[in-house]
Amino acid sequence: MPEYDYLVDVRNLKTFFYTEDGVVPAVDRVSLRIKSGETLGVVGESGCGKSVTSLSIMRLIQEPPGKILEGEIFFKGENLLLKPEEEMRKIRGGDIAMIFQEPMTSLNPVYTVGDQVSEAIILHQGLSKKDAIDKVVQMFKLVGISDAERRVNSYPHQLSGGMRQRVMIAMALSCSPDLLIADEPTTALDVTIQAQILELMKELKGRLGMAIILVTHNLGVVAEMAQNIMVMYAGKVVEYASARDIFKTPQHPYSYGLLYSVPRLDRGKSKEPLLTIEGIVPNPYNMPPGCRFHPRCKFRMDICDKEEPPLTAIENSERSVACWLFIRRGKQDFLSEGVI
Amino acid sequence: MAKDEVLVEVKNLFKYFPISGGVFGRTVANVKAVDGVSFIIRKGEALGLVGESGSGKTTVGRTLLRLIEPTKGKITYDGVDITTISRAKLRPMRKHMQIIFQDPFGSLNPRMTVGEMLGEPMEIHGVAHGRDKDHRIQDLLELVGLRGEHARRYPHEFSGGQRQRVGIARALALNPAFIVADEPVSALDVSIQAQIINLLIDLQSRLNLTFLFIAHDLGVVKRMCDTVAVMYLGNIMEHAENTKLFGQPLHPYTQALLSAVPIPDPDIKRERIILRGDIPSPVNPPPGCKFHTRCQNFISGLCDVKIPELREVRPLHLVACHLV
Amino acid sequence: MRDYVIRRLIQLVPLIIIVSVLIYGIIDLAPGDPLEQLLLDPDFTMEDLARLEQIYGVGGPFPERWAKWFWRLIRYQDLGVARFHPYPVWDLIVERVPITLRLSILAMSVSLLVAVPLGIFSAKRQYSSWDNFFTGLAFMGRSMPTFWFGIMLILIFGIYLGGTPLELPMGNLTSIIFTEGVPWITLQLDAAKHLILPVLVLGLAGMTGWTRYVRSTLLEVLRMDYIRTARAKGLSERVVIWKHAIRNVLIPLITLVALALPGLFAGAIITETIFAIPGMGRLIFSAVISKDFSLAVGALTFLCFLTIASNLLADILYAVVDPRVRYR
Amino acid sequence: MPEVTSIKKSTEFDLSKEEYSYWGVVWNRFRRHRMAVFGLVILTIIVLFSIITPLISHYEFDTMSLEDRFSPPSSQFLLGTDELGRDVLVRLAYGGRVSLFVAIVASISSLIIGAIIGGISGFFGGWLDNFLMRLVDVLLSIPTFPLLMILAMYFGGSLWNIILIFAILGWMGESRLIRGYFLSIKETEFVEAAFAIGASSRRIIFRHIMPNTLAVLLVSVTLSVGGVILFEAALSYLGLGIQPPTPSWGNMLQRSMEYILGAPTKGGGPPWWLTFYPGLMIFLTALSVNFLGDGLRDALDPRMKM
Repeated sequence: MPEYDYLVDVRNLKTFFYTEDGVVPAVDRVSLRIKSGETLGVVGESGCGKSVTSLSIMRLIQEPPGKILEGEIFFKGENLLLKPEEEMRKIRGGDIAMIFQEPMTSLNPVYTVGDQVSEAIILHQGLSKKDAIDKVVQMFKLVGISDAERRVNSYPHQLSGGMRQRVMIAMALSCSPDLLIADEPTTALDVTIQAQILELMKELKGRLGMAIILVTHNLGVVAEMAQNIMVMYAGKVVEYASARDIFKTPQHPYSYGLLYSVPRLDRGKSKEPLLTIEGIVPNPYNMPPGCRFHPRCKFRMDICDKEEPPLTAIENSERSVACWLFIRRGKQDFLSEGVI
Repeated sequence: MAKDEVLVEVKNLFKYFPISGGVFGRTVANVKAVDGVSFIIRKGEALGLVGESGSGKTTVGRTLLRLIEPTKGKITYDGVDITTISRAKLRPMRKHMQIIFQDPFGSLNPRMTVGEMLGEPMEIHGVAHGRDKDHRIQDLLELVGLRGEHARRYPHEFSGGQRQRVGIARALALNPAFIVADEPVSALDVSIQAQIINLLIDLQSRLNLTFLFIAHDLGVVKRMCDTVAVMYLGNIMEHAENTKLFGQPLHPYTQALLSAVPIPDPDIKRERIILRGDIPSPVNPPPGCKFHTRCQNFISGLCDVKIPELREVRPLHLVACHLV
Repeated sequence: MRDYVIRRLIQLVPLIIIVSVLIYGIIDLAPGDPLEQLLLDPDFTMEDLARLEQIYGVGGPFPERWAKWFWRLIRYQDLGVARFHPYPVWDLIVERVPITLRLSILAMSVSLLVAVPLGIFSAKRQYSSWDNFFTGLAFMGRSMPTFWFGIMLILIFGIYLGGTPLELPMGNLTSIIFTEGVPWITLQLDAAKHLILPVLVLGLAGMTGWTRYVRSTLLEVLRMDYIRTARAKGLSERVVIWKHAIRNVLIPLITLVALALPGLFAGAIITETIFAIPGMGRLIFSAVISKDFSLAVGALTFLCFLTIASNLLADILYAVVDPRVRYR
Repeated sequence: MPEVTSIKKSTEFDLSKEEYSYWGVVWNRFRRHRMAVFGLVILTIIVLFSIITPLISHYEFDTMSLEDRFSPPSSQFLLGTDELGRDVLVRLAYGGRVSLFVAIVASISSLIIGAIIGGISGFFGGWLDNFLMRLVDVLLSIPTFPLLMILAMYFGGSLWNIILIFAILGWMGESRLIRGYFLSIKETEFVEAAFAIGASSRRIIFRHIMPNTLAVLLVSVTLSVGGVILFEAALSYLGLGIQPPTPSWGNMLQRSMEYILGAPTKGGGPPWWLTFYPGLMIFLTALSVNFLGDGLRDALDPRMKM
């Protein structure tokens, strides 16, 4: 039995960017926990800090301008932020692997895909070049790349977007990671290809049993893949709950707004206006005081622009919400109110 | 409002983009972006054109406004054949048909103020001058949910959603009857997307606009459009009223496409059709029915040989499939 | 790939023809009749002149004259006779090219040896004081009039340091007049010593330009997604830079280097003049100064062909090293 | 429809407090660029020096004083005198006028030629583009500097001839650059939008494309001034550029070469000032122009958030 409860336990992570134009609090005291084999969906709009959170876990933040200011990232009970760079490198690509949004640009154009995938295998498993290539072929077959023996000698530009993403997945899974971080893995793909990749990820997860952090803006994708969901807004966690709870009874006005402003196939009539969240995402250099969502919030109270709402847990559950409305009045039923 | 009056009619539209190569740089192949497309749009209707990358939906939109010259085919707008008329005769017609673009950053000239951008079409067509023009600019800005004083600002001072509103205002500046909206919300964040969709829905009913709404997001199309046409590799596979297409899709591709869209509800478990392989290249599309290489119901000797015609299998429900 | 090379070769044909028309146009503009000076030779008769006029198409229409000139150039490597040297222009050029070629290749190599490590060093420490220092140096190099740089080096190493161990030879290719019996190594060392200053002056532009190029391209490449992928794999920063980044920097640099050769030949005009080196550059300079038209234009023709050839080389090299072009 | 009106009412506008124009942004970025500001200051000093010095000096550029030949720098002749006893300082100022004039006029002329040809090529495309770009290929395969020398030898080195030669030989690179920009701007959606509203070609070129290439043109012309200064100096140094008695920095250097190795100077030693100062002026001018161009490029960066 391992001596940790959570595979990943991030506490109060703070990653800021210091640019010429000012300071961006990209990730501001974010905490999250994942058990082995579990999938966490991280949801939010562009600039909410979801990608920076995942890159921080990998310690891949470019410094400067970025800097992990404080917090702890426990992985298998050890704090990654205290590890020397060398040890961190052993974890990257080994125990924690990552796939990215743009399969077009995420592979080096001047090396064959076989070479690029085998690199990680040679590094982390100490196989010879030849054995590593055999392993690559095996991995390519696993991720459903047809004609795998020939494909290892292909250059990225010779493959389609879907194929490249399969290569990325093969690369990530080649060293049997305990945690896979998938940063918008299907955003750049067509719907039918997205369906293929999601299916593949589900299948491989069942087979290999790794935990997944799935970063995406697509609520449908997390609904399908994740057990738990973390909603982020402007660098903050606003709500953290099981997928079912989030989708059935969202507690933060932003989660609710996000859910109901998406036009869906399974409900809503033609020409019927959508619910909207008014206004725009705040300027990252100049975040609003108090709750960062308050300028756009329909339920704004006096306290909202003065004090930041703490992330408050609901008793006897894994669920927590950062909203004054919730703290003051308890559980909300936005659905019956119908407007936001 | 005469709902049945046809405003735009497209007949057998083709657009091939040549690829040069070889020793002498001759045309060695064609990207068959649009490969024989026909449809009509009625007055006041919003037709949604959906498809994945390489389906040719964007090319259709551009060709309709003759921003791209068609290779072959006929497009009539309000009874006027616009494929054969000269550029000079086309220019006054541009008043009636406009376009909204996808990219809120690339679609506004960074060196022009919003006011200059909105005033420009009025100047070109001599619609309004001086005071009158300024008033119209203010009205337009308010119509799309911006404020009059924004006329003095440059695009870089706006957020993506606001820029998209400017783009919409520019398209509306000449009071057009027909608007091609090319993925107008796909570059926007979810919460901003909803604002723009609502704006477009509102504008359509208020100004009685006719839309060709190009998108790859089926949810958006379902919300926005009266009828929907599904494209695949340069052909229309299915064309029907909104409720029919989303309720009872008949073409196997449409069925797969709809089932591929993830639904944000963990309780909904659907039978998902996973298509095999990639979308073939439009340079060298499969013979016969272009979808046959990925189709589960494919019948050898029929689907890979004979091109299926787009037929009306039910009233106002057209499908191009041998098996329906 | 093969198609690509063939296509490039075929495209060269009209280019060469038009360039040669332009060059012949310049010759045609030249004052005086190139044949008349032959009459200065007492053995040269009017009959000889008439015969030559026939060969050279004197008095014919421009296309005919050009065609005859071009044919002689292609078939017999005949670029005419130099005015003040009693030699065919072609022979003079062939004699001088190796000297300049050696100088250029040395300058190129030195530039690359300096530029690549320095560019990488600067990029890795972007905005550090070392980076700023090299940036300043690169700007100074780009703004330096080469001839002045050369003169200043001569002043310093030849005159002020004259007689000290730091003195460097200021001109020619060797100071050993009689080579017989002198050991080979001594000859080489002597030649090397003579080459230090010219190579430095000729290589200055490449050194500074390529350093900047390597720096900015590497910075750009390091921002690419695939570099993030490489880091996410757990590769060390050394492997990330020397395997994943550097190849993407060097591919465009190779073409840049191939294209630099004609520029170095042109730059040699100044360098060889300052250091009194008997190469192509000085040949061109002396031809222009003495208004020797056939020699000057002959040398220009040679340089044009060199440019066209290095363009072709650059394109082919690019296609060979970049898989995106290779497998299209 | 209540929702729609509510959009209008409550949409927040997170616009910055003060309105700022594009050029305001550029100036702010430029100001932060230390080297660029340094370049601008040095260049201004050089220009002022060239204009003002002859107005306040006791000497003309051709005032000879044979008893003062080869005087080293002193309080009487701040930068010494040359082989004819002429004041180097004044000659430098005059040379600066000539060199800067040649460089600026030649750069602007070749830029205009380049912009017109590149613009036509990029905008209209087709066979015209093909023809013009092949022409550029041809001209680019003739090495510039030797051709410059031959033309200068043939036409002679008068001020206007030199300018003309530089203008004619300098536009090819710029035309390629401008063509590239025209091509890519022509593909943008805002140009498509202009087509869609029925704008004429002329309006699209001058109203939509040109203003967006202005930044590149400015950088290009600045950097080209630096290049022409160096080229003209090299040409003069070889005795083919501006001919004496008109002083230019290049021909001052060239004259000095005859005396640098052992002319009788008043203080003994070589007359280094004859070589050093003109070269330094060329160097400083080119350096400041390059700094300025680099700073402008960063400040005007087309990739900047517009």
